[in-house]
Amino acid sequence: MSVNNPYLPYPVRISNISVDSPDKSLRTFKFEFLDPEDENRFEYLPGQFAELSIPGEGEIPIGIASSPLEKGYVMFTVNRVGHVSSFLHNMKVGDIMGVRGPLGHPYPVHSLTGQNIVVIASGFAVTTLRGTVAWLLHPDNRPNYGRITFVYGARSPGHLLFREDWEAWQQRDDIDVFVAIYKMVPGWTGKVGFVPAVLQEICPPATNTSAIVCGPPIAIKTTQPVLFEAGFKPENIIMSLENRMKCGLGICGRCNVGPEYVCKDGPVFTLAQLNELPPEY
Amino acid sequence: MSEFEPKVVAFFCNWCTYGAADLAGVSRLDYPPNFRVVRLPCTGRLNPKFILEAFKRGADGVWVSGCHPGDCHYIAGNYHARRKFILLHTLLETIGVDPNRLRFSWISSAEANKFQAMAKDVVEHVRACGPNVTFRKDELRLDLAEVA
Amino acid sequence: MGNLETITQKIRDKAKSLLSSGQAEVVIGYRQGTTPLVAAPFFARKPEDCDKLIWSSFARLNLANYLPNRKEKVALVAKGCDARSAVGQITENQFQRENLYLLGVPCTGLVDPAQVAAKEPRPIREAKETDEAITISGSGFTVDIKKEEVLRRNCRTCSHRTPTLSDELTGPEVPGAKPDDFADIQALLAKTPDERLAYFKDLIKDCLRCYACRNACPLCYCPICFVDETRPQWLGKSTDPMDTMTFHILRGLHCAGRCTACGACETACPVNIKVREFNRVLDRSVQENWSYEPGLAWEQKPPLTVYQPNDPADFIK
Amino acid sequence: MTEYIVKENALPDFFQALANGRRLLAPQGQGENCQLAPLNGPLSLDYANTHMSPKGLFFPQTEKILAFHKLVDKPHYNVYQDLGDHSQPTVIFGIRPCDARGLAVSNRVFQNDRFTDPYWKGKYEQTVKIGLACLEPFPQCFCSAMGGGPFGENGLDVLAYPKDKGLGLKALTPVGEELLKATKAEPADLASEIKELEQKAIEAQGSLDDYKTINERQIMELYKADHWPNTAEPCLGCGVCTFFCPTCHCFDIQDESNEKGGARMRNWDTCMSPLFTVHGTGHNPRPSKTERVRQRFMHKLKYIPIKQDGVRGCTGCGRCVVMCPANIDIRSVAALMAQASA
Repeated sequence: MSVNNPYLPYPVRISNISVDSPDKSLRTFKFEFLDPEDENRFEYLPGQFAELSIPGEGEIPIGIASSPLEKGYVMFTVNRVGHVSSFLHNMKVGDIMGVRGPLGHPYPVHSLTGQNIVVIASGFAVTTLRGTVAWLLHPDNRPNYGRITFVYGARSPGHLLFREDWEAWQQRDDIDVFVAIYKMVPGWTGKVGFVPAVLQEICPPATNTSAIVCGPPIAIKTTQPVLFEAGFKPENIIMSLENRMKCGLGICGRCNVGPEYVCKDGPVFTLAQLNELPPEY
Repeated sequence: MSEFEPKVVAFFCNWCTYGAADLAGVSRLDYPPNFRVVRLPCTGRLNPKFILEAFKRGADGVWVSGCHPGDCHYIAGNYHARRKFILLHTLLETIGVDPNRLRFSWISSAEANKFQAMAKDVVEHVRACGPNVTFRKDELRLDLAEVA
Repeated sequence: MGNLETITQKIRDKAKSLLSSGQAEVVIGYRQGTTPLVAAPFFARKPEDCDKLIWSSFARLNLANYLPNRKEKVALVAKGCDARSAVGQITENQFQRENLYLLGVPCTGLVDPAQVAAKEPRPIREAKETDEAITISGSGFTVDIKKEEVLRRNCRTCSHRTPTLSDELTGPEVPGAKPDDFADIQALLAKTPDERLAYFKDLIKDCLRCYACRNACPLCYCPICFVDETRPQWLGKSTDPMDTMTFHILRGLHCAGRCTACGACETACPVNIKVREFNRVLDRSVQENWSYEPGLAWEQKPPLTVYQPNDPADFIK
Repeated sequence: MTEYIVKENALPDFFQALANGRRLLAPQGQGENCQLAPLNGPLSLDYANTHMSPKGLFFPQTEKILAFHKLVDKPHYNVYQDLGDHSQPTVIFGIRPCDARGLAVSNRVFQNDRFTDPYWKGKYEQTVKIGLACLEPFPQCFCSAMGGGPFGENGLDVLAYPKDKGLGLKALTPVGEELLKATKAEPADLASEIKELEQKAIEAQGSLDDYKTINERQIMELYKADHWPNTAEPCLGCGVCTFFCPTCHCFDIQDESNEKGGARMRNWDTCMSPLFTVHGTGHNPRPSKTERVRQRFMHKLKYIPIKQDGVRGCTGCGRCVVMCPANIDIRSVAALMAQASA
C-alpha cells in the first residue's frame, strides 16, 4: 500500500506454501516483498489484516498470521471458499502477486500492558491470534504482561494449525497452553471438547484480565456466557469481526456495522462496543 | 498484416455433429482449421449466454450443430433447443448481428461430407463478414504500454 | 360518480370483506403516491387499512411482482396485464392458485409521466384525474391533458385491458385496444445489420445497470440472476457497452413467451430506456410462430416449455 | 467574503473569464436530460436540478484505477500500477446547494480519518464549485428539513442566484473569492437581499418537519423499531435510490483481464442488492430486504450524522422520492423513525 495510493498493493513473491488441513482447504502462504523497503512500510501489529491482491482476479481480506517481530516475510492462512482464494490455492512458490495493507486496527496489545491475557481461538480463526501470542512472547514484550493463557480448539488434530508454534509454547513456563479437538481420536493426548467447554474448565480469574476471542460466529456466541460466568466484563472481552470487504479503507461501504466500518474502525471491537451496534455481522 | 483468418466457436452435440467431425477426420476429409469446438451433451444444453460470451470475447462467428430433429439421444433435447434457437436467432438478427456470423445446423454422425461442406461454408460466410468489431467487448481499452 | 371512484369504492369494499372473512390475509393494491402522477404499492392487512386503497391511471407497477415466495393468502388488485402475470406465475409454480384472489380491474390505460413532462415541462406539484383527463398544476399554471394523449406505449396497444381471468371484476368490461402491429420492428428489419446494431446500442447507451427493469418485472424471480453469477462471471460489472447489451439480450430472452407487456420495466427505468424493445422483438416472433399470448388460461404451457415436431426453423441448415 | 453582480449583457464574458482555460461545466438540457456538461449553448437557470447528482463527476460509475501486464520479460510483470485519476482543472457552475452538501458529505468519507482516496481527492480538489441557489423550491425538495437550505453554502466556493436576468454572487472560500476577482463581476453589497430571498425560499418550502427526534434516539432503538418490515415491503430492491443519491458512495472493486494484462476498476454498487454483503461462506448479515432498506435509511439519517458531527447523509434533493418505482418516500420513513418505538 503506497503512501500516496492506498489502493496500490505492494508486489510480493510467494516464498512458501504449506497445506494445513486434511481436506486441503487451508493453505498457509508466506510472502516476501520484492522491494525490501516495502517490508518496513508494511508496519503492522497483531490483529490487523491485509488484502491479498491477485492481478486480474481480485482481492481478499485476510488476517495476518505472522508477528511483526518475525522478519523477512508476512504470513497468511487462507481457506478456499471463493474465486480469489481458489485461484490463490493454485498458485506456486515464486509467483508474483500483491499485498495491500496493513489494514484495520490491531488487538489493543499496548493498552493491555500490565494485564493478564486469555487468548481464545476456534478453528482457523487462530491465524491473527497466533501472531498475537508470538508477539506477546517475544522477549521485548513478555515482561510487560502478566499471566498469558492460550486456548485453541479445532475439529481434529489435522485441522490444528501452527503445530510447531504451540508445541514449542507448551514447553515454556510463561504461557499456559490448552489445545483441544472436538472429538476424541486415538493417539490424542490433549483436551477434548468444544472451546467453551474447555474454557469453562480452565478459565483463569477475571481480575485484571482481558480475553481476546476469535472464531466463527457460533464459537464467539457460545464463549461469551463462559466468560461472563468467570466474571469478565464486556469491556474486557475483545473480539475480531469479519464482514465482506472490498476497499479496506472505510470508503466502499459494504462492511458497515451501524456507523462503524469493520475494515477501518475494526475489525477489533470490545463486546461493550458491539452491544451498542446492530448485529449485522 | 496477414489475411484475416476468422475464429469460429463451434458448439457441437456429442452424439451427432461431434461424431461427424470425428468421422470427417478419420475419413481424411479436409476442412478449415478455424474452429474452436466446445462439445455439448446435447444442443439443448446450449444456453444463449454461451453464444453471446463467444462473440463478446471476440469470436468472429458461432456455429451450433446437433442431431437432426427426431434423432435426439435424449428424445427431445433438440426440439426444445430449436424453439430457443428460433427466438435467439430472431433477436440477434434484429439487433444487428450479421446472420452470416451465426450458423445453426443439424448434422448426424454419419454425415461427414455434410460436415465438411458446412464447415467450409461457415468459414467462408464468416470470412466475408470480416473481423467481429461491433459485437465484441473491447475488454480493457487501456494502453498496456502505460504500465509495461 | 366516475368510473375511477366506483372502482376504488369496489376495491375497498371487497378488500374489507376479504380481510374480515379471512379469505385473504393481505390485499395488495395501490395507494395515493406521495408525489404527483404516482400510485404506490400498498399492502392492506387490516380492514381499517383498506380506505387507503385506490384505483388510478397512475398505477403503473405490476403488483404480481409481490407474489412469489409469499406465504400468505393474497387478494391482488390486478389490471389486465397484472392478472395475466399472476396467471403466468401460477402456471410456473411460483404461487398457489388457492392462495390467490384476483380482484380484476378493467383498465383504460395508464398515464406515462414522461409524456406528460414532454407536454408540460414545468415542475408539477399536483395532479388530479377524471375518467378522461388529468389536471396538472404547479406554480402559476393549471393544465388539462386528455389521458389518451399521454398513455404509455404498451397501454396504447393493449388488447387485454379487462383481465381475462379473475375471481371478480371491479367494473364493467372495457374494449381492448388495437394490438401491437410491430410495424416499427418490421421497418427496422429493412435496415442493414450495422444500422440496427447502432439503433439498439443507442437505445441502451444511458443504461446504469441498476437492474430496476429486472426487479420490477414479475417474471424475474430467479434466486440468483445471471448478472450476479460469479463462477463463471458472465457479465462484467462495469458499464461496458457490450456487457450492457448482453444483459438486455438475455433479459429479453428470459422473458420470451412470458411477457405480458405490462410495462413495469419501462416504468421503473430511471433513465427512460425503452427496454421493452427487446421483448417486443421476441413477442412478435412468439406470436407469429406459435400464436401464443401468455397468461390467458390457467392450463396454458409457455412456448419454451413445449415443442412441435414441425416448428418453423428454415434458418437451421 | 465579498458579494458581486454580473449583469445580463456581461454574462458571456463572465463565463469566459470563469473558465480561463479550465473545463467549465454548467447545467445543460431540460428535465430528464438536464446534466452538468461543457457549456456550449444558452445558459438555463430555471432547471429544477440535474437528473443525476453531480457525484459521477468526482466518482464515476466505472473508474479504472490500476492496471497490470503479463509480459514476463518486462519490468513490473504481474504488478499493478497506478493509472492516476486523470483529473483536470474544472469549474462547475450551477450545482444546487443540496448536491454540494452531498459532495461535502462524501468528501469526508473519501478523505476519512485514516485514508485518502487519491482518485476522489484529485477531482474534488481541482474543481471550483459554484452553486446556484433555489429561489423557488421544487415540489420534491426538502433540503431545509435535512439541515441544508435553498441558499445552503456547505461544499461550495461561490453561491450564485439569478438576479435581474444576470447573477448575484457570493464568494464563500478564498478560492471562490479569487475566482470572482479574476472576472469583471462588480462588487456589491447583497447581504440583505440574499437574506430576504433565502427567507422567502425557505418559507415557500412550507412547514417541514425536521425529524429532530431521530438525532436523540439511540441506534438500537431506531434499529429495533417495528415499522421496518412494512417500510421495506414495497421495495423492489433495485437500488435506483442509491444510484441517484448525491451521498451514496458505495462501490465494488472488480478485476478484468485478458491474455495480455488487465485492470482493476471500481464500479458503483448498491446496498439494496442481497449480494452486497454476502460472505464467502454464504452467510449474509443483511439477508432480507427489511435489513437492507433499514440499512439505507439508518445510514443516511443516523449513522452518517454520528460520524460527521450531526450532518445528515440525506440532503433533501428529492431524487429518490421521485425515482423510486415503489414510491418509498424518505420523508415518510424519517417521520416513522422520528416517532419510532422499540
